[in-house]
Amino acid sequence: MSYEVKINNRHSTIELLSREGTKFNILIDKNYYELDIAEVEKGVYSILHENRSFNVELVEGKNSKSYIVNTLYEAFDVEIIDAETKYLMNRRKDDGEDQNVISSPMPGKVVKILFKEGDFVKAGETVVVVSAMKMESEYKVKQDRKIKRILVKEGDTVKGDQPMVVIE
Amino acid sequence: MSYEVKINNRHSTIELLSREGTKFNILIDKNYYELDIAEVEKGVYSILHENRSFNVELVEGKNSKSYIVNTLYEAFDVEIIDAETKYLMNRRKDDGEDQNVISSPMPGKVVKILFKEGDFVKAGETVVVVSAMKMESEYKVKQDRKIKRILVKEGDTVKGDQPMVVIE
Amino acid sequence: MIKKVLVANRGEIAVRVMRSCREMGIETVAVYSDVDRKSMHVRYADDAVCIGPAPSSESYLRKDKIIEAAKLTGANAIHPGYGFLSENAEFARMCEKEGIIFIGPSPYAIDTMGDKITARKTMIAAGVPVVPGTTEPILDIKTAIEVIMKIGLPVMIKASAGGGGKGMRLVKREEDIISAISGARSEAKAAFGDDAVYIEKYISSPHHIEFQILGDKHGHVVHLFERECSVQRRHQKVVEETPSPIMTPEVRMKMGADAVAAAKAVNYYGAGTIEFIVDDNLNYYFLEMNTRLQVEHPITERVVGVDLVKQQIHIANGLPLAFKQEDLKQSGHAIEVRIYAEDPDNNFMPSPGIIKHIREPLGLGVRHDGYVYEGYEIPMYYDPMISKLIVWAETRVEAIARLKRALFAYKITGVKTSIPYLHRILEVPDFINGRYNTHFIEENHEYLKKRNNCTERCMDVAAIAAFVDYITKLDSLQVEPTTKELGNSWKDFGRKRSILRL
Amino acid sequence: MIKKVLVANRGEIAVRVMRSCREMGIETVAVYSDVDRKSMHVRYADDAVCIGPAPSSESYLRKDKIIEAAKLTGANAIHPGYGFLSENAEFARMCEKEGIIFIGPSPYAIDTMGDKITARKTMIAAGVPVVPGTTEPILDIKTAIEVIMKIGLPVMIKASAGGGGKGMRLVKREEDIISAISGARSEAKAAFGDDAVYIEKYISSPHHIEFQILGDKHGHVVHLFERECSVQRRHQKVVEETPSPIMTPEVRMKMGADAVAAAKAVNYYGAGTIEFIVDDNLNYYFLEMNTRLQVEHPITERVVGVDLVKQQIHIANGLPLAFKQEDLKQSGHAIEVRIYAEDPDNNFMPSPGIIKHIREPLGLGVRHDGYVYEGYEIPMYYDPMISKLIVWAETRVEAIARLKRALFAYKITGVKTSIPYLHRILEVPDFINGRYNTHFIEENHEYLKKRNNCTERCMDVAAIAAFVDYITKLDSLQVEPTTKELGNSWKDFGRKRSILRL
Repeated sequence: MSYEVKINNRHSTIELLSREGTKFNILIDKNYYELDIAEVEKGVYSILHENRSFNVELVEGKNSKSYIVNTLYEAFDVEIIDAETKYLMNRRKDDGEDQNVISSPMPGKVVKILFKEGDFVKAGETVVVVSAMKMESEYKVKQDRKIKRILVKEGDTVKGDQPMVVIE
Repeated sequence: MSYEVKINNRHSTIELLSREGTKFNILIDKNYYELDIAEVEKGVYSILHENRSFNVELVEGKNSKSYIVNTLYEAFDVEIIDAETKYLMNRRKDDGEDQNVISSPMPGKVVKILFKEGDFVKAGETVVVVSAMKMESEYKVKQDRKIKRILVKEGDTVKGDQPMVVIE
Repeated sequence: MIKKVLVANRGEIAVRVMRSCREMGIETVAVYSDVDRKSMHVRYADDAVCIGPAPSSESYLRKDKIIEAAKLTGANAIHPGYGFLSENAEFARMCEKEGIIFIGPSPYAIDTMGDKITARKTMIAAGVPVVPGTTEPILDIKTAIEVIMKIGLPVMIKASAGGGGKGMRLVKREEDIISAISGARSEAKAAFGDDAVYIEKYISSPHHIEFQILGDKHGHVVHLFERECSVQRRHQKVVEETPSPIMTPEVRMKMGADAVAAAKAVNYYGAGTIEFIVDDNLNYYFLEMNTRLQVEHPITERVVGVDLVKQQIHIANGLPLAFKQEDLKQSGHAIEVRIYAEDPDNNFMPSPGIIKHIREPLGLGVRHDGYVYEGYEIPMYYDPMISKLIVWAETRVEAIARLKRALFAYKITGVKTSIPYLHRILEVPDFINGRYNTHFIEENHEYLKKRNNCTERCMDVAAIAAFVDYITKLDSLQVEPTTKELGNSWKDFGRKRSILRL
Repeated sequence: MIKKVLVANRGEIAVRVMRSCREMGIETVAVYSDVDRKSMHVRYADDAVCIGPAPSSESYLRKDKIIEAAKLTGANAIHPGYGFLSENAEFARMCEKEGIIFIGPSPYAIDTMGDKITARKTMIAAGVPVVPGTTEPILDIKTAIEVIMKIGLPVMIKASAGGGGKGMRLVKREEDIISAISGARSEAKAAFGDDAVYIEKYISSPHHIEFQILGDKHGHVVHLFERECSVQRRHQKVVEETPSPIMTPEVRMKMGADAVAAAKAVNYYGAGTIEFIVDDNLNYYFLEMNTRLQVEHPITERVVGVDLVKQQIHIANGLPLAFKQEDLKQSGHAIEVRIYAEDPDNNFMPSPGIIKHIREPLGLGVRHDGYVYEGYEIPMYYDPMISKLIVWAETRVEAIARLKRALFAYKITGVKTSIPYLHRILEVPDFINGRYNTHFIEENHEYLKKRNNCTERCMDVAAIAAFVDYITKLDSLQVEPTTKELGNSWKDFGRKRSILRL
């Protein structure tokens, strides 16, 4: 059985041809690999290919099908695309709403909200200021926009990726 | 509800009086403790008592009720004794068979078995030789005994605590 | 005599101070905020006292609660670490009044050096060269503009009470003056509760070189040579090394003598640092004095062979310095890099979170001062520094190679870190050649950009690892026991489940 | 020039060698046995080749397979580490024949020094003092008895091919002679495939002091001062330090010169160690030469400031030594302890198993050379050494305090370790005073016994921790989702489960 896998922006087809203990034969697109794959620590894999030793660390992403994969000095977003994922991806495309949400990419504290619902903001103006780890980050709009909804208030603690402001 | 706990050879009664987050009130025998207990790493606890900081590491023993507990430079065997354990302990007493088994306390390889089933061995004679980590250990009998059953053969790999020889 | 030390700090520096205390047979007390209950300094200390909620202003900056904790635990000394209350003269005075030894300089020295303008005046009086600029704090914008026009652009605006790059603005163009001053003042107000600023001539292509000094309570002061700290991003040091690649023995001797003179001018005792700004011709000017231990103190410890925290404690105990200037020498080369929980490829956005996995670098010539562990959550309330990696080797070339080797073996997942960025710094020709000043990072922007070194095979391997992990999880689910078994053998079941890591 | 090094070893020494290679920009190849697939050296290396099943005789001792692996991966040099093939002249010769650089001495030097009796003769010829004893291998018991009666009891019986305490017996009483000789011979046969033994006068209360030497291929030899290795248990070193607490500058200079003379007598190149036996009056005798890197080499690296593995590689490349004897000096004090997977309170029974949790000591003056990690299973087939902890400080007193501090922070669960025992050694007055010889451990038996330092509170806390862990597990089980949920939300379920650690 073959799976679709997304590595950053590259889409590949990956297939497990055979497996015996730690020995795997895998086809990824047109490349055939004979590998020795061992999970050495929780989420840490040692992979030998043609005697070359690779070390790969996996951190689970948003769900059990998405990973951040760290190689020596690079990190990749890898997503295993099965039927469920495909369905969700299609639905998201139709919706498109999430483009209009200002979210904090990291946990922090809302220091300042400079507008209120219904306000018009000019391109480049700061809407929200969030503080985390002694640094203040300003979240601006790129184009002229209208504030539709404000989901947080000053002093709130926000989680990573939590929507703060909905804009039109 | 109170439990019986065995610490090395000490039997104590332990009772959780109350708990709120990491704050525990516990009675052990006649000593009353107000503690702040946090599991900081897997099996590693940080315990504060009257502002004193204790670090305790737990390793699970034979089953989920028995632990090896490491304090700064000491290790204790701790066993939580519930109904099931009491039953097993009583049964073992009646049986008494396990006194007559030679087991290897660590994993290793059986190098030599010096007797066969039915043989009589003199006090202090070596019955089995097991090798692990470049060292050979000899397992002897303390009194004159008869070999009842031999459960392994030379060359076998044994696990920790695996019975090797049953004696009478 | 100091018997028990309360460390009024957190993170790596709290643990580092406690290590030296332990070697001296001195007990330690940790103080912690609510979110720091599981922090390493709480685990490492003999005693631990909670002093309040997460925000520093309600815990690590609460002088009263810290002194209360010292009394409660019988600590007869307080070590402030760096940051927080380390340069707070009032706190030092409160300790004194309560009969607690403050392991640091006198309140007078903190006050004098802490106010940048008073410090300038004192240095001028002591004959130590200073950068041209104001000697009075500027409290309004009008005066500021007049002064700037007199000194001539470019100038640097700095918070009088400041440090660490907070409340600092470079002004190159006339039209930026007003916004820069108000920005610096509001930042200074927020950070230090004082919006006074001062103005200095801006020296282009400057080097930041500082001298470690130690003074005892008997009037002896020595310096422990220089640290080169010019690799800075937004006025925050990123890489420090000693000796400085641009230093000459003659200038070192002169600067060292001036550093000692600067310290003596305020009857300094304890460990301190004299920061100099140095131009390409090795002309140098007093910049400021840090009246505390520096983040980068370990490179000096390694090259000079002195434990600075132990010296601080000896000095606080009133002991005379055990060495004279001529006893001290530099041996080999040391470099420190600071590992931050931040995303270097996304505008250095802080990256708090849970450490999923950590493997620390080890071996010859490597020192690692950290405090995080697997499962530890880096809180969003404090500085995002995870650890400091310090290497030593006989030569600078070997030290750089060793640092690369250590970074190669240093693995953290769960939070993004500056490790890949630090590795890129070590490969910039200007760094390798030791030809860099404080503009290094902006001038080498292209070199420091993320490059994709991963071959097709490397990407394939990354994808395969994720794929294998995923199908292994799926497989494990299929051998899951039925409901009936669940009731009886929950133990085995739990074992299997805990392997899944779903 | 060496471009790629195959390390014919495992464990900490394989990783340690690879670290220096990485700093030099040299690629590395690991070889591993079936049970070592997950071992750190396989993960650390650029390439890795499986060379056979677990028993050393079928993998790490298979010269043919190792050379085959070197050819397969294009390695043009082999570093043997210590143990295994490191003192095997035939292997060195095979490498030579295959055009692979053997990073070690010449086969001639290995042969000459490897046979204890030839080594004795060579030393006598070179004017290096030796212990009175036989100069011919003893092949039968009758001759052995005659020789022993001539030398006079007590004597030491040693395997000609031996090392590391294997095949060694002390004989004090006449009636023990026969059993001791046959014991030594059968152990020698098993360990080295050669049952020849030799006999030496036994020196009571001896110190074991060794000198590190480095020689290049151009006839230059220097020594890097001494290592004191008298803390031994059953002839296995437990603690090593440098400088030796009993050494004087005069004797050091004389012994150093003799060590250099010993190496020159066999045209030695590479890193090597001359072991001396030293009595209380500092009379010293050549004991043997180890023609390889020693386990305890890091203390020399720290105090002299030289990376010995890099020097080995430079020498193998044919480079002349970069320093002369007068360039080298000792600075400060270093101590190494070896951490074994063994149970010190149960007759030092080896304790193989899975590392459940590890926290390594860090900070100023601490070097930790290890290879294990969380989840790693220490195999039962090889030496039970987990790691080496090396500390440095300005003085011996401070070094001991630092080592205690490091041992305090070093936590391993899952296997029993020698850490508590090592800590007890550091508290023995004879050790603290530096007054010890190779009888230290047996003479201080009482001091080294396990003591229960745990108060009632400490025991209560231990019991409470287990109790709380147990009831927390019980609680988690009660909030377990029902069967219906299991089918749909296996992911959440797995998450909850993985926290249980049942």
